[in-house]
Amino acid sequence: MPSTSDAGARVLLDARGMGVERGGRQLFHALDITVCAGELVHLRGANGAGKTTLMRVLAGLSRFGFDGEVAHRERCLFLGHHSAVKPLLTPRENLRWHPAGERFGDDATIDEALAAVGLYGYEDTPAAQLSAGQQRRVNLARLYLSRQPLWLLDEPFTAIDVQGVARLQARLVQHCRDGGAVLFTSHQSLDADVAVRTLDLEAVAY
Amino acid sequence: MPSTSDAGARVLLDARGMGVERGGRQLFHALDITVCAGELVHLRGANGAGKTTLMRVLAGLSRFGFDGEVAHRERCLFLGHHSAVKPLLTPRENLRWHPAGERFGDDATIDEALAAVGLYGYEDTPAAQLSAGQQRRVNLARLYLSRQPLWLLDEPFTAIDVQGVARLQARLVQHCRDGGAVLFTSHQSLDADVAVRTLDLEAVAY
Amino acid sequence: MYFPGPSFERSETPSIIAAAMWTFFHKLGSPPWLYTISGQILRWLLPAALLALVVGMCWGLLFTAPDFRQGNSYRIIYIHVPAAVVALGGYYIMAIAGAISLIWKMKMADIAMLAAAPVGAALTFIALVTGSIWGKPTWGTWWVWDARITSMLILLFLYLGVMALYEAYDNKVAASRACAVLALVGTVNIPIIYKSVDWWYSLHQPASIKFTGGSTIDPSMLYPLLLCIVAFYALFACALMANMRVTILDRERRTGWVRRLVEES
Amino acid sequence: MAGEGFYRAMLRRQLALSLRRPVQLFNALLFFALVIVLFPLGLGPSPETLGEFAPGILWIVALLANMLGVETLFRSDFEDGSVDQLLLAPQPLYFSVMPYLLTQWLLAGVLLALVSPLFGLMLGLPVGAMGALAASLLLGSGVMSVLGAIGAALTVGLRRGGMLIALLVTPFYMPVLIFGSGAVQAAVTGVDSSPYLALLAAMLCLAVALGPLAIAAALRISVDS
Amino acid sequence: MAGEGFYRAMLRRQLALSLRRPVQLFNALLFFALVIVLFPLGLGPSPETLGEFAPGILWIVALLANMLGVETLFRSDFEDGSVDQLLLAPQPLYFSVMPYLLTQWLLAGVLLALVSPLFGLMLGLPVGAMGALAASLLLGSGVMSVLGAIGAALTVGLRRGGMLIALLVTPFYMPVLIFGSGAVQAAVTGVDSSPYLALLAAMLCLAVALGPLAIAAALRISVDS
Ligand code: HEM
Ligand SMILES: Nc1ncnc2c1ncn2[C@@H]1O[C@H](COP(=O)(O)OP(=O)(O)OP(=O)(O)O)[C@@H](O)[C@H]1O
Ligand SMILES: Nc1ncnc2c1ncn2[C@@H]1O[C@H](COP(=O)(O)OP(=O)(O)OP(=O)(O)O)[C@@H](O)[C@H]1O
Ligand SMILES: [Mg+2]
Ligand SMILES: [Mg+2]
Repeated sequence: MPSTSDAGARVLLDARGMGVERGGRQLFHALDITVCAGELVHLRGANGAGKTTLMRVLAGLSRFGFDGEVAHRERCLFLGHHSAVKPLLTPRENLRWHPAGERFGDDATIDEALAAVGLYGYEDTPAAQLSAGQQRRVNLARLYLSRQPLWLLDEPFTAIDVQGVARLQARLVQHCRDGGAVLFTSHQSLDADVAVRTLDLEAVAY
Repeated sequence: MPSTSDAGARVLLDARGMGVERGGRQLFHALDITVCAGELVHLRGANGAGKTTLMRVLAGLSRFGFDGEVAHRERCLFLGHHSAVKPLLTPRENLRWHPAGERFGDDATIDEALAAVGLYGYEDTPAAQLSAGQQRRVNLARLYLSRQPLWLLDEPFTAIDVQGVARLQARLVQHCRDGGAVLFTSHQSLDADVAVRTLDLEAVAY
Repeated sequence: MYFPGPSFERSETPSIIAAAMWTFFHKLGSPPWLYTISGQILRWLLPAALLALVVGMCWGLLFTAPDFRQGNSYRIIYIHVPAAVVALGGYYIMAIAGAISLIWKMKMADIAMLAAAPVGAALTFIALVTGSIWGKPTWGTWWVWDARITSMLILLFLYLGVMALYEAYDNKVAASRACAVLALVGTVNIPIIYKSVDWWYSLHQPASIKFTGGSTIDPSMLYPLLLCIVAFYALFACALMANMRVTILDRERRTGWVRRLVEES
Repeated sequence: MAGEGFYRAMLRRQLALSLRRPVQLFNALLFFALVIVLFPLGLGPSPETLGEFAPGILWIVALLANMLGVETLFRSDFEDGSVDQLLLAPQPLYFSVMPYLLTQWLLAGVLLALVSPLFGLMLGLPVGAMGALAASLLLGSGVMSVLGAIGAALTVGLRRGGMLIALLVTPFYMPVLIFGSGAVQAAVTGVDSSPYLALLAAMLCLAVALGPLAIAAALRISVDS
Repeated sequence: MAGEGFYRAMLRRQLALSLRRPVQLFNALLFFALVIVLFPLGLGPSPETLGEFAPGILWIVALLANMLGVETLFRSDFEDGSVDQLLLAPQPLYFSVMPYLLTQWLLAGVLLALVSPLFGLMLGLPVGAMGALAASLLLGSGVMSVLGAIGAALTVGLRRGGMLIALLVTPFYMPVLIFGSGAVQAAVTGVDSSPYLALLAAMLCLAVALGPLAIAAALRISVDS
C-alpha cells in the first residue's frame, strides 16, 4: 500500500506514537516519524538518547517493549552498530554470501562496489587483516549494491576517514535523489549544503 | 633515564626509524617520533594508513615485524579500538577491577570519574545495558583516573557525541598542561584554538 | 625478553669453547651458509642412506631364516621398528630445535623444528600402519591398546598438534614461535606421557599380550635391523634438510642471494 | 539473492566459515580420535570391556562433539549482527536456518559417521555392527543437531550460555543416545537393529519439520532481548 | 592497583565474570550431573560393572569439563582488548595469569572434586575410594587447568580454535587422566593410592611453576600476531 504524504511523495516509513522506556527512564514519548521518498533524515541525540533503540524498532528487530506502532514500512536496508562482517571471509565473499538476502549481482558488480568504498586491491584479503575503518567499509559497500528504497543506517560514519565520509554523504544524497529515503544517526554533521531534515531525540525526550 | 629534548622538555616517547610493511605494502618508512611533556600530538591518516599498527608498536604490544626501535618510552596508558569493557560488569566494577594494573582509588574517586564522562546514574548498570557511546565512555573514565604521563589513544572519540568530544578534548589539553603528553589518532579535527601538533602518516608514506 | 634464558653475548666468562660454539651458532643462523652446506651434505648423505636401506632390506628380507613362530610375517620388522625408533627420536630433535629458536632466537632453529614435524609424523604413521598390518596375523586383530602402541598414537597427536598449530596461524613468524612454545612444553611432557602410559598398561593388563622382549631377537636378524635403523635416521636427516632448504628459499625469496641463485640456475 | 540462490549462498558461507582451510576437516577428525582415546585410558585397555562399551563410547563422543559444535552455532553471527540481517531478509527464517543445521550436521555428524567404523575397529567392535553404527550416528546426529540448535538459539543472547545450553539440551539428547547405542548394541548381539533405526529416522523427520520453527522463534526472541 | 591489590582485584573480576549470579554455580554442578548420567545411559553396564568403571567415567567427565572451560579462558578478554591492557600493566604477566588459572581451577576442579563423592555414590563407587577420588580430582584438575591454559593462550588469536585446542591439549591431559583414575582404581582395589597422588602433586608443582611462563609467552605471541 504505497501511501503518499501531504506533499504527494511516497511514504516509505510511517511510525506513530513511538515511546520507549528503558531501565526506568522514558527515552522518548509520543514520537511520530514519517519518512517520504527523497528525504534524508538525520536522527540526532546524545549518547544514550535512544537512537539505536528507535532504529531497531523501526527496522522491525524489536517487536516488544515499546509504545506506538510502525504503521507502514517499505522493504529496508539496515546497518547497525555491528557490521556483520566476518573476519574469516574476504570482502568479496562477505558481500557475495551476505545474510541480508538481497541479490548483489556477480563478482564484477561487487568489485565495483568495493572500489567505490575504497577497497580496490583488498577484494581477496581476509577481513581480519583489514583496518577498523576498512572493515566498516566492507559493510558500507552494500550501499552501492542494494536496491532497497528505505535505508536505516545507525552511525554509518563510525571509523571512516574524512574523505570516506564525504563520499558516503554523496552516496546518501544520490540515493535520495533516485527516489529512495535515508534515516541515519550520526554524531557528525553533514556538510552545510546538503538538504537534510534533522530529528532531534533530545527535543522529544520526556 | 629522563632525557630532554632540545627545547628542554622531558622526552616521554622517542622512536626512531620506524617502518612497517603489511601484506606486501610498506605502510610507512623511516619515521621518527618524539613526544615531549606538554605536547598534544594528533596522528592522522586515511583508513588503512597504519595508525593502529604504529600505535601498537609504540605501546610495545607489537614486538616483531617492524623496522626501527622505540628508544625510550615512559610508562603509558593505552586505549585501543577495543574498549576492554566487560558487558557483564557495571561501570564501577569495570574500573575497580581494570586489568591495566593501575590503582584507581576508592569507589568515590571512580564515581567522580564516571560522572565526569557523563555516566552519573549508570554506575551500577551492567555495561551490556549501556548504549554504544556510553560503553566507550566507561573506558574513557580512565583518563580522569590515570596517573601515567604518556597517553596513547587510538580513536578515543569514536561513538562519542558532540558534547562528549568537547569535554574529552578539554581533558586532553588539561593533561598536557599538567606535564603529560598525548598521542592520539582521530578522523575528527580538534577545535581550532587547541595547540596541537599534527603528524600525517600519508605525508611519510613510502 | 619474555623467556629467561642464558645468552651468549652476556656470558661473563667467555671461554674458547663458548667462543667457538658461538661462531658455529652464528654460522648456523645464516641462511645462505646453511643452504650451501646442507646441499653439500645431501649430495652424499642421500645416496648413502638409500644404499644402507637397500642393503639392510635385502639382507633382512632375503638372507635370514623365517621366524619359527611367525613365519615370514615378521619381516615387516625391517620397516616397522626403524620407523618407530626414528619417529621417537625425531620428536626430541624437533623439540630441541624449538627450544633453541625460542631461547636464542635463532631463525634456522625454528625452520628445523617445522621441517621435522611432518617427517616425524609420517614415520609415526608408518610405524602405526605397519604395526597394525603385523598385528593382524600375530594377534588376530588390527589393534590392541598396548602401552607402546598407545604412546605411539599419542606421539602422532603431538606431531599433528604442532603442524596444525602452524597451519592455523596466518602470521608465520608468530606461528613458528607458538610452535616452539608448544614443542618446549612437549619436551617436559613426553617423558611423563611415556611413563604414565607404561604404568597404565601394567596397572590394567597383567601382560597377556607381550611384544616387548627385545632380547629374543636373533643376531642374524639384529644386524640387518640395526642397519635399517641407521638408514632411517639418515633418511630422516635428508628429509629434514630438504624440507629446510625449501623453507629457507621461501622465506628468503626477497633477498639478494636467493635472487642470484635463481639467476645462476 | 532471490529464492534458492540465497540458501545456497548461506550454505557456502557456513561451510567456508567452518572449513576455511581443508586442514580444519582433518582437525575435526582428530578431535574425535583424541576423545575416543581417552576412554581406553580411563576405562582400561582390556579388549573385552572396550568391545562391549564401544557402541556407548562412540555414541557419547558423538553427543559431546555435537554439543560442543552446536553451542557456537549462532554465537558469532549473533554478536556481529549477521542474525539481525538474516531476520530482516525477505526469505522465511524457517528455511534460512537450514544451512546452519546442515553444516553442523555435516561436521559433527556425517563426518563422524563416516569414520566411525575405523574407531569401532580400534575399540574392538565386531565388524557386523559397523553398518548399524554408521547408520545410527548418521540419523541420530541429525536429530541432535536440530535439538541443539534450538538450545543454541535460546541462549545465544545470554552472555554466559556455555553451561546453560548443555543443561537445556542434554535431556533431549538422552532418548537419541539410548536408541542410537541401542541400535549398535542390537547389531552386536545379532538382533535386528532396524526398529531402532526406524525410530531414529522418525525422530529425524519430526525434528527437521518442527525444529526450524522453534529455532526461528527463539532467534527472534534473542535478537529482541 | 599496586602489588597484591592488583591480583586480588583480578581474581574478583574473574570470579564475578564467571559467577555473576549464584545460579551459575548450580548450573556448573548440574552440567557435571547431566554428563555423568550420559555414561550409564550410553554404556549400559550392569550396576556391578558400573562401580568398576566409575573412576574412569568420573575422570573423563572432569577432563572434558576442564577442556570446555579452558577453551574460553582468555577468549573474551582477548577480543575486547583486556589482554592488551594486562600485557601493558607493570605487574609481571607470570603472576597476572594466576587469577585466571585459579578461577578456572575453582570452577572446573575444586567444585567437581567437592561434589564428586555424590556422583561416585550414584555410580556405585565403593565408599572407601571417595577420598582418593576427591583428592585426585583436586590435584589433577589443577594440572589440567594450567596445561589447558597454555593451549588456550596459544590458540586465542585464531578465529577457529575450537577443535585445535583439544588437539593440542588432550595429549598432555592423558598422563593426568591415567594417574588420576589410577589413584581411584587403586583405592577401589584396596591398594595404597598415595604414590599416584604424590605423582599428581609433583605434576601440579611443576605445572604451576613453569606453566605461567609458557602462558605468558603464548599470550604475547597471540597479541602480536
Ligand atoms: C614406540 C613404538 C614402537 C616400537 C619401538 C616398536 C618396536 C617393536 C619391536 C622392537 C618389535 C619386535 C619385538 C619382538 O619381536 O619381540 C615390534 C613388534 C611388533 N610391533 Fe611394534 N613398535 C612400536 C609401535 C607399534 C605399533 C604402533 C604397533 C601397531 C599398530 C606395533 C605392532 C607390532 C606388532 C604387531 C609386532 C609383532 C608382535 C610380536 O612379535 O608379538 N608396534 N615392535
Ligand atoms: N538491554 C537494555 N536494557 C536496559 N536498558 C538499555 C538496554 N539497552 C539500552 N538501554 C538503555 O537505553 C538507552 C538508549 O540506548 P541506545 O543504545 O538506544 O542509545 P543511543 O542513542 O544509540 O546512544 P549512542 O549514541 O551511544 O549509540 C541507554 O541509556 C541505555 O542505557
Ligand atoms: N594482521 C594483518 N595482516 C596483514 N595486514 C594487516 C594486518 N592488520 C592490518 N593490516 C593492514 O595494515 C594496514 C594498516 O592497518 P591499521 O589498522 O594500522 O590502519 P589504521 O590507520 O588504524 O586505519 P583505521 O583508520 O581504519 O583504523 C591496513 O591496510 C591493513 O590492511
Ligand atoms: Mg547507538
Ligand atoms: Mg585504526
